[in-house]
Amino acid sequence: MQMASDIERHDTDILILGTGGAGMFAALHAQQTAPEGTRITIAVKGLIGKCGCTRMVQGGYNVALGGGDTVERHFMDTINGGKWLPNQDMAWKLCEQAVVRVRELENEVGCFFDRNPDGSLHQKAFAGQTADRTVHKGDLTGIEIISRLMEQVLSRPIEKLQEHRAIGLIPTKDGSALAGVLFIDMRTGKFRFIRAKCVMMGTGGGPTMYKYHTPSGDKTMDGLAMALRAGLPLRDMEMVQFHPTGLLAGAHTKMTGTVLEEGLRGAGGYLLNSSENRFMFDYDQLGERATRDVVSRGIYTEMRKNNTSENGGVYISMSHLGPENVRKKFSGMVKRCADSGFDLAGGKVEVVPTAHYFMGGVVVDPDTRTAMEGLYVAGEDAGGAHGSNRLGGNGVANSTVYGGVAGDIMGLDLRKMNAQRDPDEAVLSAEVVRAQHPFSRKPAIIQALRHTLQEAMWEDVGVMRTRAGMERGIARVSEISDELMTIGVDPSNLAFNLTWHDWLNMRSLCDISSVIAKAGLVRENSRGAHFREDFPESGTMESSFFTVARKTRDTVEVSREKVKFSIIKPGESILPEGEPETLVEAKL
Amino acid sequence: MLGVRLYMLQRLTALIMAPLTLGHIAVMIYAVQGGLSTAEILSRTQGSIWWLLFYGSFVVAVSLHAAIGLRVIVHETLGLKRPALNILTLVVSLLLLFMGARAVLAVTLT
Amino acid sequence: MIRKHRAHPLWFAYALHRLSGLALALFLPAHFYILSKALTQPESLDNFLTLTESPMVKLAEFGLVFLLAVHFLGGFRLMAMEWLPWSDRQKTFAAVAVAGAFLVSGLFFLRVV
Amino acid sequence: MSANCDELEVSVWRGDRLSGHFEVFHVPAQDSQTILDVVSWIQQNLDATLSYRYACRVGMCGSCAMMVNGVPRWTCRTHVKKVMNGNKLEVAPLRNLPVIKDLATDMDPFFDKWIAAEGLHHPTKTRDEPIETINPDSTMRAEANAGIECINCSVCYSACDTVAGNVDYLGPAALQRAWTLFNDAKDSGQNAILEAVSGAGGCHNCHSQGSCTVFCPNELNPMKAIAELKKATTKSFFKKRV
Ligand SMILES: Cc1cc2nc3c(=O)[nH]c(=O)nc-3n(C[C@H](O)[C@H](O)[C@H](O)COP(=O)(O)OP(=O)(O)OC[C@H]3O[C@@H](n4cnc5c(N)ncnc54)[C@H](O)[C@@H]3O)c2cc1C
Ligand code: HEM
Ligand code: SF4
Ligand code: F3S
Ligand code: FES
Repeated sequence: MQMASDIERHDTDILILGTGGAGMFAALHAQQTAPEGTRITIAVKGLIGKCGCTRMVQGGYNVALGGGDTVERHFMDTINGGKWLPNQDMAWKLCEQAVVRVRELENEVGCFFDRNPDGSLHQKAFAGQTADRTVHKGDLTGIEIISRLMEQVLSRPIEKLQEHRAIGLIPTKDGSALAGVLFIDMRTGKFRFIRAKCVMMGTGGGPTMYKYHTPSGDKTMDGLAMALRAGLPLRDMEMVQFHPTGLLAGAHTKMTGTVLEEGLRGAGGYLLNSSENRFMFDYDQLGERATRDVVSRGIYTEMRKNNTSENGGVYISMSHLGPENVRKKFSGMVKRCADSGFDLAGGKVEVVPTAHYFMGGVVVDPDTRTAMEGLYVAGEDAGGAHGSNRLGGNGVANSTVYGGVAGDIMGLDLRKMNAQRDPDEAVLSAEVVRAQHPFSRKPAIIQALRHTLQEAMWEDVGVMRTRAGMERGIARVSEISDELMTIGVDPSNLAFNLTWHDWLNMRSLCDISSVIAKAGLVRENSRGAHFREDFPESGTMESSFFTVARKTRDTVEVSREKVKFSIIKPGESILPEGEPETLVEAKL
Repeated sequence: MLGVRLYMLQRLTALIMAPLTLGHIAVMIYAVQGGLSTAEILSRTQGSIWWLLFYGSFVVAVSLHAAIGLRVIVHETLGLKRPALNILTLVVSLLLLFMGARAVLAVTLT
Repeated sequence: MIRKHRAHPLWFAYALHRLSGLALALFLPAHFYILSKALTQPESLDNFLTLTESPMVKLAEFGLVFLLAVHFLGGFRLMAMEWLPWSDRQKTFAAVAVAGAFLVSGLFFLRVV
Repeated sequence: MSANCDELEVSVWRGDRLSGHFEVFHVPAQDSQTILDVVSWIQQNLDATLSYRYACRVGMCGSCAMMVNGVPRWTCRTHVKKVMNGNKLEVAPLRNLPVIKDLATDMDPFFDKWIAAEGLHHPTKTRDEPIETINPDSTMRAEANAGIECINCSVCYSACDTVAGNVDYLGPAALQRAWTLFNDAKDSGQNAILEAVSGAGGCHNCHSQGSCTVFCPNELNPMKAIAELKKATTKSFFKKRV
């Protein structure tokens, strides 16, 4: 076994974790603003640009680019969508800077987004938006954004550490600042500690502790688990967004949970239960076209009534729109389903709500600074911008905007920092021991336990919640967590040992799962993605609070903090008087 | 191991050879039909500046074309690299040029 | 070796072009050598040419013409692909080139026999 | 779960940069099952040390490609039934890339060549300027769009025998990217691109084997892009000389 003393060590000036929209933009901006000669390192769990969810963005990127739409309108939609929980300064900066960021993406990074016939950017409206705002590249927007960012990063003198998994944020001895980050070089299995003056964490959250989930396989809440252990406050941790139509193909296939695009419902697709009924009108007058959370709950209720399809979900059916038509309009989706053995155009495909996005995250200020000197957090890892619900199209805008902000701020803050800080060696050793824990236990099958966790979270802390359910969930997670500590990993060959990483993934997921449930208990009302059957009302907007979870010693405490209405109060609008409520028809 | 220059040279020599090969084949068909003998061939070609130019340019073109072709094949299948590859290309093309020139002179000079 | 990733028409066309080019390149020095004999020993060239009456040699000639034809047509196919406006019918062109080579060399063979 | 109890016989390549061998595993067959599912099942249930790579599981990230029954494929979107040979499967790391371990390859050479082909945007504008108006139906844009959905999965790269033989050859994906950028009205790198694709490893090394186009899972056509680059370089070759 490796000892803390044979950790490979090296130094850099700016260290970035993750290569999603947040990580890549941080690297590029840091390179632009930091003094000449600054060493920049980007470390990532997978390959640069080939992991994370930014690449998986389908629908697009929200940005107000005129034509009646304004930053103010985008901001109001974001606040309304988040049910008044967002940090308003963050939401404002998101909307305002998205305008700059999208120009940067087009002009400097080289993305090409779809155009109108007149050559201007094409924009469409996602659910919950009052203007045609979403810029996109077909329905594969993320590939365009991340591939272009990847090229820019790869071509620059930035140190690249691929397949390096961050496992611990290591503070200085007095705990006042961050000294560096501990990694496992996954290809060799060796530990590596990197000191840096500034570290940006953009590991992208990822609610993959649910039975059905959309994010990429590398995302397992590592960042938030590290932040939790480091004692940082986490906000809105109960807020898990479910996408209503994840593919359902059985527990044995990774295809299960992957997103069938929103536009299918928008175009008039039917959701059918086992008796071929369009059940959504039982729950909302908009039927299948209701918002994500409403449709998710509708499907979930139907599933609880056992009106389910073969694998326990419901069906989406498009054939009444004409199979040829569907094949043309949704060619990507039809092909993807066909590859998996399903006929989307002519038949029925089983779907189920699937955990999609995590609104909760580290408490940061609008400059991405955290409570710990030297640590910056951006993207899905940071909480606050979305409140209780993220609008479709605000996710990638958030990660690219704030990644860039982090890069700029680090480039500036760096000038005030003289040297790398020394780590608390005790914490460093403890993190190594933590990661090596399974080596001293008897190997067993980890995946089975992951399924148990996913089952528990889905049933008890999922789409619809109750006190009793969440308490049961906490107990179940705690049992699973204890069991994990008895499961071993054979340490004889640690090079590219995915099973060891499965174990570590489970460790992060268990830790954050219990925080989600605990935060859920504290929110005794229903807002956005968080729905309490025992508290179905939203409470008054004026009394809005957000939850903050913090680990002290061995317990996690969750408190409530009042939302500061720093820009706008509930019931008011910053849109000029007489502005229409909405510029577009309500559609998906 | 093929930059734009060698590529162009290979294509251009191919274009030069194309009509020459056709011409050669035509002559052959004609010759074969008449029944072939050294004397017959030589009587047609010897002393003709046109045949000298005809076969001469073919030899120049083919020695470049084939040498480049072999260069590529040798690089891709045997892994030979520069500078050995350059030397090989040169040697092959000179060899073909020499042998070809001898042959052309043999059939066209008196 | 025909491995699975090679089992498609354009790869075969590539292989044929390469093999024919290689064969022609190897044949050429021999051809030059024999012709150059005309200068020094006209009789031996004559001897060689009488040999061409034998059926084996006829067959070899057919082979040679085929190689030349298939390389020739294949070469034009490639240059057309590279320099003329793109067409999606590359497989067809490759097939036509090979068929054309058979036609030409077959005709040559029949006329000669 | 509706499983039929048949079993797949899966030969999996085990080894590292230097050596390796095939090892046989038996995996229960399922109704909906991809090659990636089979590989993970082996790692999760039979051999904890099996290494492979994936991320998105929906054909967007291009990190899961492997040789399946001798052919390069994205494994997350390859249904077992589509490629099964009797009840046998053979899974090996992508060809033409160094193996890190088992089924995971080092993709750095692929990306180094991507950049070497000038496969990155060469800006003409800054974030302070408005976004360029571009007619989506113009011929140049259509040409650029044709290859833009490349997920850099390296399937074409490992299908190509020229790549196998010629270490310097930039390969189909990088060259296709160069062609895409060459047609991008916003890109100022035309000359740099022509230069980059005209060198010893450039587009002129392609023998139009066409395997790239046959196997690209996204139905892109790198062979065409390369032919177009040959055309463009030929044009500029003569322009420079007259
Ligand atoms: C299928 C799907 C579709 C989506 N569609 C849209 C859409 O249309 N519009 C929209 O706005 N949003 C969409 N989203 C949400 C959007 O993708 C995310 O909000 C955003 O991309 C998050 O960016 P990020 O940079 O924070 O994280 P990511 O892009 O997820 O990147 C996280 C990075 O961190 C790395 N990482 C993780 N753990 C570690 C570790 N321990 N050590 C080192 N590195 C680590 C990961 O490998 C990855 O590189 C979608 C999400 C999914 C899953
Ligand atoms: C008779 C004499 C010829 C010989 C000995 C010859 C030889 C060769 C050889 C060895 C190659 C390399 C093959 C490869 O790279 O795979 C080649 C390639 C080529 N030849 Fe020829 N050739 C001859 C005539 C021709 C003719 C007449 C043409 C044109 C009509 C032609 C067109 C080409 C082309 C275009 C290539 C490039 C192929 C590629 O890059 O893949 N050749 N030739
Ligand atoms: S061109 Fe096709 S096969 Fe090649 S890397 Fe791109 S997507 Fe993959
Ligand atoms: S397979 Fe290779 S040889 Fe050319 S056409 Fe494609 S790059
Ligand atoms: S896992 Fe992303 S393409 Fe297969």
